Amino acid sequence: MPGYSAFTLVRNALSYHENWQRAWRSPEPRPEYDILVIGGGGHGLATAYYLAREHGINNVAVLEKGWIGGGNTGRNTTIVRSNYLWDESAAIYEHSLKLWEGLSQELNFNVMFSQRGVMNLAHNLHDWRELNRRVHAIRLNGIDSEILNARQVKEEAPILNVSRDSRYPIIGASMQRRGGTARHDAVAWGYARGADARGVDIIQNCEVTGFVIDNGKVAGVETTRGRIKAGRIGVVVAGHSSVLAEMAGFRMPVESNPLQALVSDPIKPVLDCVVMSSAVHVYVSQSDRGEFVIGAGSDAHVSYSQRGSFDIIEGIMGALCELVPMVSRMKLMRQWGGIVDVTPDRSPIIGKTPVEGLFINCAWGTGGFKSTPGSGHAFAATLAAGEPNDMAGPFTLDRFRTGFLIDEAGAAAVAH
Amino acid sequence: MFLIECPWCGPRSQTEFHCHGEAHIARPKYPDAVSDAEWADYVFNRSNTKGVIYERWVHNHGCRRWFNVARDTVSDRILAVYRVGGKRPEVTP
Amino acid sequence: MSQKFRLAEGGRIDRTRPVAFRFDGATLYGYAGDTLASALLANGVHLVGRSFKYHRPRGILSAGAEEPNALVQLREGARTEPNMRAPQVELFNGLVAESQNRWPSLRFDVWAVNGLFSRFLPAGFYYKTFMWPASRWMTYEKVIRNAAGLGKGPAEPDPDRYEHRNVWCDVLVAGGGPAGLMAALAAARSGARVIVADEQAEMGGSLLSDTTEIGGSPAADWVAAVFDELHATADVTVLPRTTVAGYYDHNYLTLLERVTDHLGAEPDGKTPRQRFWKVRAKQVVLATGAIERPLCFRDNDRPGVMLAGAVRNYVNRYAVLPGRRAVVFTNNDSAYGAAIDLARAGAAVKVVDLRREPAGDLIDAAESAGIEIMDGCAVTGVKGGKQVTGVTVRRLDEAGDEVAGGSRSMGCDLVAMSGGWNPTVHLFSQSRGKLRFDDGLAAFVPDRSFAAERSAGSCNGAMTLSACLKQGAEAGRSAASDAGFKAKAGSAAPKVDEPETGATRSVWVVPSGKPLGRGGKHFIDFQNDVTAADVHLAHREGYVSIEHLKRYTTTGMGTDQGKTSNVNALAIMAQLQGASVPEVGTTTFRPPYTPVGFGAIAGRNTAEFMDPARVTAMHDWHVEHGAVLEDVGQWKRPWYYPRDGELMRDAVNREVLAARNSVGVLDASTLGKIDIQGPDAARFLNMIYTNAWLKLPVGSCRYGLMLHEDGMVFDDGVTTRLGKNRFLMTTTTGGAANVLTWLEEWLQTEWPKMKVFCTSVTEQWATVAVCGPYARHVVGSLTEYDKLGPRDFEFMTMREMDVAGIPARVFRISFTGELAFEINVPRRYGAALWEAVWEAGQKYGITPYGTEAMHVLRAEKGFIIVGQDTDGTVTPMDLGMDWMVAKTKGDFIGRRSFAREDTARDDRKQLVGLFTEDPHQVLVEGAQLVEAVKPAPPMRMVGHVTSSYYSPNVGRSIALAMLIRGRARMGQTLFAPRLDGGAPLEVTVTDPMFYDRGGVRARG
Amino acid sequence: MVEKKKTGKAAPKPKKAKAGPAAKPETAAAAPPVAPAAKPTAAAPGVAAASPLDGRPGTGIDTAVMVEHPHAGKINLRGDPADQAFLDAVRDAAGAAPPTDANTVATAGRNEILWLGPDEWLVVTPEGEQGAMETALGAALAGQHVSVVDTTDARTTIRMHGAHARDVLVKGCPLDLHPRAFGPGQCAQTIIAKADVLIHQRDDAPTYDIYVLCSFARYLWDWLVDAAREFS
Ligand SMILES: Cc1cc2nc3c(=O)[nH]c(=O)nc-3n(C[C@H](O)[C@H](O)[C@H](O)COP(=O)(O)OP(=O)(O)OC[C@H]3O[C@@H](n4cnc5c(N)ncnc54)[C@H](O)[C@@H]3O)c2cc1C
Ligand SMILES: NC(=O)c1ccc[n+]([C@@H]2O[C@H](COP(=O)([O-])OP(=O)(O)OC[C@H]3O[C@@H](n4cnc5c(N)ncnc54)[C@H](O)[C@@H]3O)[C@@H](O)[C@H]2O)c1
Ligand SMILES: Cc1cc2nc3c(=O)[nH]c(=O)nc-3n(C[C@H](O)[C@H](O)[C@H](O)COP(=O)(O)O)c2cc1C
Ligand SMILES: [Zn+2]
Repeated sequence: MPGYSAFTLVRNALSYHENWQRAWRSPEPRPEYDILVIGGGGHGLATAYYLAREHGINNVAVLEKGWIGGGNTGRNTTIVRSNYLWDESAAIYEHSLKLWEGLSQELNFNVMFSQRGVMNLAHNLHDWRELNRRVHAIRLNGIDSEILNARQVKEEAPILNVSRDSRYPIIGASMQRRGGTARHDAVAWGYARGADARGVDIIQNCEVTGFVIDNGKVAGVETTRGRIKAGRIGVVVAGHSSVLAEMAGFRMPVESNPLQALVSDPIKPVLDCVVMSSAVHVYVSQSDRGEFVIGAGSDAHVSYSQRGSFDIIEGIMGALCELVPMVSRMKLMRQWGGIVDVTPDRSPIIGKTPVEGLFINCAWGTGGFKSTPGSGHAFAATLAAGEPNDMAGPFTLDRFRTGFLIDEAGAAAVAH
Repeated sequence: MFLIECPWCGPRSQTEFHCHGEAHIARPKYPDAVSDAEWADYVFNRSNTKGVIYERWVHNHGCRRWFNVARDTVSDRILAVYRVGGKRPEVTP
Repeated sequence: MSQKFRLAEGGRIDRTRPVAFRFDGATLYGYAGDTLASALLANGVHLVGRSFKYHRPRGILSAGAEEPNALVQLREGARTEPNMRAPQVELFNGLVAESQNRWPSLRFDVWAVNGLFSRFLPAGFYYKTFMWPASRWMTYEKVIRNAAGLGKGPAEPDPDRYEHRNVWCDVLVAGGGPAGLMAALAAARSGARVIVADEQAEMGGSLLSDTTEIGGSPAADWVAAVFDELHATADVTVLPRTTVAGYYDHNYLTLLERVTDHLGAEPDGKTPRQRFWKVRAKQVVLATGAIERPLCFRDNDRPGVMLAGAVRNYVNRYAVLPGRRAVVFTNNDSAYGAAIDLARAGAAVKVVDLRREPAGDLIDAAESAGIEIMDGCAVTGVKGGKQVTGVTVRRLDEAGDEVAGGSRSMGCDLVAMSGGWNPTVHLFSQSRGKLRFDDGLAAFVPDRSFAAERSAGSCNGAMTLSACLKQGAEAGRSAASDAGFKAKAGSAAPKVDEPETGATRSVWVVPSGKPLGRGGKHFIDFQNDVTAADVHLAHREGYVSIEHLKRYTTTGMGTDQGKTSNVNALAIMAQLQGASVPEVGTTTFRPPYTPVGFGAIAGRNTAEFMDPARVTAMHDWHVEHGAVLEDVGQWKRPWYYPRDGELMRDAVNREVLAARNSVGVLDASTLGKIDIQGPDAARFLNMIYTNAWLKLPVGSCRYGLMLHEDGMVFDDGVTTRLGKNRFLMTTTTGGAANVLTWLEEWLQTEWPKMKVFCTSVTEQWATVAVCGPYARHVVGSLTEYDKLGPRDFEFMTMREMDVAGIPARVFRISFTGELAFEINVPRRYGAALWEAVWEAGQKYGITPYGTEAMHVLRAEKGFIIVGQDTDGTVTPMDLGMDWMVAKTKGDFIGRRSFAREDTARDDRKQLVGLFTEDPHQVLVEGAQLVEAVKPAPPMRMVGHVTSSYYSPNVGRSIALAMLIRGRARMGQTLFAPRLDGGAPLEVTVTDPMFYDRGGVRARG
Repeated sequence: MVEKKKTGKAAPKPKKAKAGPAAKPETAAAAPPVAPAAKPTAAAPGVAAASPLDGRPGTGIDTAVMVEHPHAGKINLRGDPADQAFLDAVRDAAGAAPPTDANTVATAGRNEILWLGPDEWLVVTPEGEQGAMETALGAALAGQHVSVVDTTDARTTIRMHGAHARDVLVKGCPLDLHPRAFGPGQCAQTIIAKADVLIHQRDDAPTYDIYVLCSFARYLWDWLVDAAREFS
């Protein structure tokens, strides 16, 4: 794979960029692979990449029904952080954050991971207590996190309104400085390029329409491009997890809800960190291009339409104008929706399914962009060994039977 | 922004309603008699259909009645609205 | 007032009203009726902005919403707005505009070096570089960020008002051109409720810049007549300056009306600046017209290169001559209109037509106007930097891929181009309509509708006026009829005479004789500086999906959302792939059509209207008496009542002591209260609560815990039996609404046969809780003291009696563990009762206490607060409340979940008390507990502090915690590490009840 | 924040409470529980009754006049409209049967019965008569499965009338209030801005009665006054 660098950029410029190679091939699917990964989002591509890179398994195909990165990976607000409450969550998200920190170099693809800091606002005593609980736990898990008072919040983000008589006054915040944002598309493309270079076939426009199951054991898939055989298959299809589960004959504790985001028109930089307020369900950052990237809360109904209700957007705007008064004259340039797969405890499911050889990695819900590297890493290990690794272990599907939930919902209303 | 026909009040804006998820999930009559897996199926598992879904909505800013809706989760078209206890209507998306 | 390029006559401007404005500091003049763009052109200003990436000089491309280039910073100070499209800014006196994205000035922009290095900055260059050393990325990023962005955000809060309006209608017509007006007219005549909205200042659409006649008189007369009739028709709303911004599910559309933006004067403080309409339409007619496509030729971005239709607009509507020597470059007939109008206005005009031997009425007309036509030719290059100074023209080969023959240079100051027309299908696509590629038009047109909607006019592919009028009339009629109205006769489209027009020749990239990317740029997306070479690069690198192309090159991702660029980009990609355009497909059209202000979407639901602040009947008293308020959900509750100069801690200690030693009074009105009645009420409570309710005597109260089906506690409260079949349930303040919903859910969906009715009475009652050793004295002095004796009025019972002359329900219940009476009176008497208690309590030193003191008092007793001491992971057993869980009554909600592995295990977190080693040290709520302190994290956590206070009654700090195997750890020492770097605090595990363990005081 | 108040876990084992005087088991399920024969609702003379909006400034314009009517009696009534006995009993007590057409109001003299839901109504009486009405309904409905609850104090009523009244309301109300869709004699539970309301259109002026929970009343009032500013 020809490397990317300032040097190769200049060299290619001299030949008018006519000699760049494809970032990934577009192969015809082979009849059989050792491992199939269904879903070409960030998680699926990362899984394939680590299978090849860490486990030397490269007879792998990623099957994507549309274009890679076109699911939630391509429509999220790109917040990356690891300040999770429960030990199990902290472990996998922090593992992921560590991978993020070297990802551009690892992939030789600049994913623009920008550690600009993530701030979670507290507006009342309840928020404050919860925030303290989190920060204490996070710190004891060896992860960076600090508490800011209102004055410090203002210093970090001068455009915020910290007036005491705001309807939702900002009384303080937690801040994870190692958190930040990354360029979502680049993550998919970078993993795709890396996996492809290690022999993985990335097959787009290839929708899985059914499973071939022999005696309770998976043997392959039916796709819009024909049958493909494999004895070990990982399903990484986010919002479509229930659809695939149904094809394989089992049910899941998952609902697919609309989650919306929007961007403003671009302006010169005024906001240097990520600001989140779970009380009003708003999170905002300013991208490198200058737009405000703003996320909202999810709808309560199931939908696969990649749209949500306008009143959610309308609702957050009042709050946003109150928290960040200068945005009132900024403009909504584009809005869109994704399909987030949510479990009752707001934690993901990674591991075995009732069908032997069939594994699943899903339910990252409203907050799985940040976990892309960690999830791929853990799932690759799980697929390679046929058993969940330590990181994935607690996130079994079976926990809903036993009750061993990892209840992030219990402590927070939103988790992005 | 859906326009939902409350079976009692007539068509109202989605803002007046709240969705409470899948309909027709019966609580096991004898919870002690079911296995952990069956109990989990009742408490947690949802069909989450891509296609026609039968779901419960409540007109919480209106008459406070719960009712069922058949909706295509791909087109978001509402195909039928019917009262609680009513039979699941046959609909085509 | 120079306006050198203003024509002597014509146009729809008001020459009697000159208007002064400033652009980049220079004062210029235009007329009322101008847009900023037309006024700039009238003054000969073509250089208006700088592009996003290369900072290329840019001018005015269009005359409408599609404008990618001429974006300005409008107004100053708190009212400044970035990225305003000059062609859509109406001119007003005193308007101030600045160019953007340049430093130090528009003409001399240092960042233009990016242009010099543009060769090193192709699409996606940043993915390939800035990676080493890793630590430098944040520095690189800063530079990138500063170079990007366009205008500047305002630094001050927005001083203007924004209103909303909800309306329902039978027919909404988007667009007020010939098709839209005709549709509105037809629908209006049927008696339907009609709204017609157009984003422009005047209705008429393209007719405002057209020279054709309708029914034998000027088109403008027809527009005026229709406008008058619509205005005079009942229930018809005509909305100029109103953009249909979003088309959402179930025919919900949002409209942005610019009410005062064009006035310039500061709004009067009551009139909204903008009004956001939220429309529910039974039927929609889309008549949004068409947007002209640029041609993709070398350096087609120079100021002075404009869309031909826009040129026509400036000439006819604004009486502005955008150039004196014009080259019209086209692949279709429509640009001949511009050529003819330019010539008529006095410009020297030449036409370069990509087609060989074009023929037809318009070509004949152009020729007879003396216009030279170079057929089969192309503009292959543009000269000039800050404005066009000339072009080179060459013949093309048969296929249009290569130049053939020598080049001819021509001086000019204007290039008017037309690459054909794209129907404005944005709203149609937003409504989920399916598109079809029309080969004749080389454009996407509406195919199958999804919503109750139809398209008419040029947005539907009709490119002649007569077809637009006809489609409009038909669409209006059928929309009204589908909405249940009968069409009236006489709504047929008027007659027009039109020239016959010929076909279009698509040449997606106009060759220049050199390979793409060398010696000049073929722009596709002007705003984001995407060139044809970038599309080639994306293709080469495998970003072939149209969605990848968009994201890799950023085509169509600017403020114009690719209105002029998307079709060109995908057509080029199609060619590269050897595929047809429809095979490549389009990207997704998303709302809004043009950007909509956040303030307008928020409306007035910000500041104090962002969320209702709920207050009790006694609220004013609290405020008058200096209470500091706490937000509890939407409620404003007194947190504590500091006396002059008192610190919070002192105030709370004083309040806590008073409640135990004399008497305190609390406003407890916010608790949820639900009246539950019916023959099955007790049976129902038995299912809802963990404990048994059948045998509770009438008049008695009982504490209850509610679980979700997963077995976890989600609310609690005291419920009183008012009668055999009637109960009064109290809930937590925050849980009130959820609990009622929960009860109704079970009643209506699971047990519809149960005869139970629930009615919220939270707000019916004001609740005054009097607590402390003198509580009986105080309440007794307001009612019959004798009736309050411990025997006459037992703990955990309720009585109806008059208190202070007010009929009341008095409960002998206590959240503080102290002797207490909770007096409930109809809300209107709440304030009077409070005052009466206050008066009566004076001699006992009655002290109002707030939520903080209440928390301390209840924590002294180890009473939990759901949501503070519990989250969604706590069972009654975890709380040590096994006694609350009935073993024999049978099923209740959540019970089955206790039998699961996780809930049955013995190492769950349990509620305990904690003492710090130093009795004055108060733990932080949320602090985590460890068994052993390590020099550095990670450390295994075994629990966390849920509540923590200084308790003046216990004489030390106390805390509640959830701790793994907590009850087995009594007396154990644990540590609470601190965030501030101080030494971890040593704590001892204790019973979670710190005061009056026998519960004597409450019963007393 | 989930903030709560509770009592009574004092005893480790719930001991049987001894029945106090008022704890006598009820004999007839029908009798309005606890309530004596004629329910006293008014306080002794001299006790001040306050309304949530006392002294709040109005719109100051006559095209959208707002007046508070806080104390009209409001009885929440539940019952089965398919049961003729229920309809008859209510007619006996209140002068009119509860309307069975959704979103309509039945008027009988000075009483009004507003449809809230398929089995729920609000019986509105003149100020001070709610006690008598509660008692009368209770008596008439004895033996039926119904619920009669005095909620007079839970909500206040903002009466708004004038040529711009509708324009003010549609700023925050998602309902179709156009005269073709909503007219005199109709009522609806819906939303204005962020408050739940019950709207009753009284006449063509138009005049609206807007019922709102008292704790939201100031918010809603201020919001409406602010909304009316445009028409001043
Ligand atoms: C609006 C929004 C904001 C968000 N904000 C954040 C945030 O700030 N931070 C954060 O960490 N997370 C955020 N998330 C969540 C995050 O985007 C997701 O958790 C994450 O991207 C999931 O990645 P994935 O690879 O699992 O899924 P996806 O990217 O959705 O990939 C799944 C892929 O599977 C494919 N597929 C589906 N069915 C089939 C089939 N039958 N055959 C073949 N392929 C199939 C899909 O086409 C898709 O490409 C947000 C999500 C949304 C929608
Ligand atoms: N010769 C050609 O090839 C050619 C090409 C295009 C158009 N035309 C002529 O132009 C006319 C087209 O008539 P028409 O009525 O279809 O279109 P139109 O362009 O006259 O009117 C459309 C109107 O809709 C408005 N609009 C667009 N989107 C909007 C939105 N989202 N919200 C509010 N307003 C919006 C526009 O500002 C415009 O005023 C005909 O006379 C036709 O002959 C000719
Ligand atoms: C972080 C982020 C930033 C975005 N920035 C822009 C932008 O600047 N301009 C734009 O048009 N769209 C932007 N988008 C939105 C995409 O255009 C697109 O709407 C999104 O990827 C969803 O895809 P879809 O709309 O094609 O369904 C952005 C999306 C994300 C996730
Ligand atoms: Zn209803």
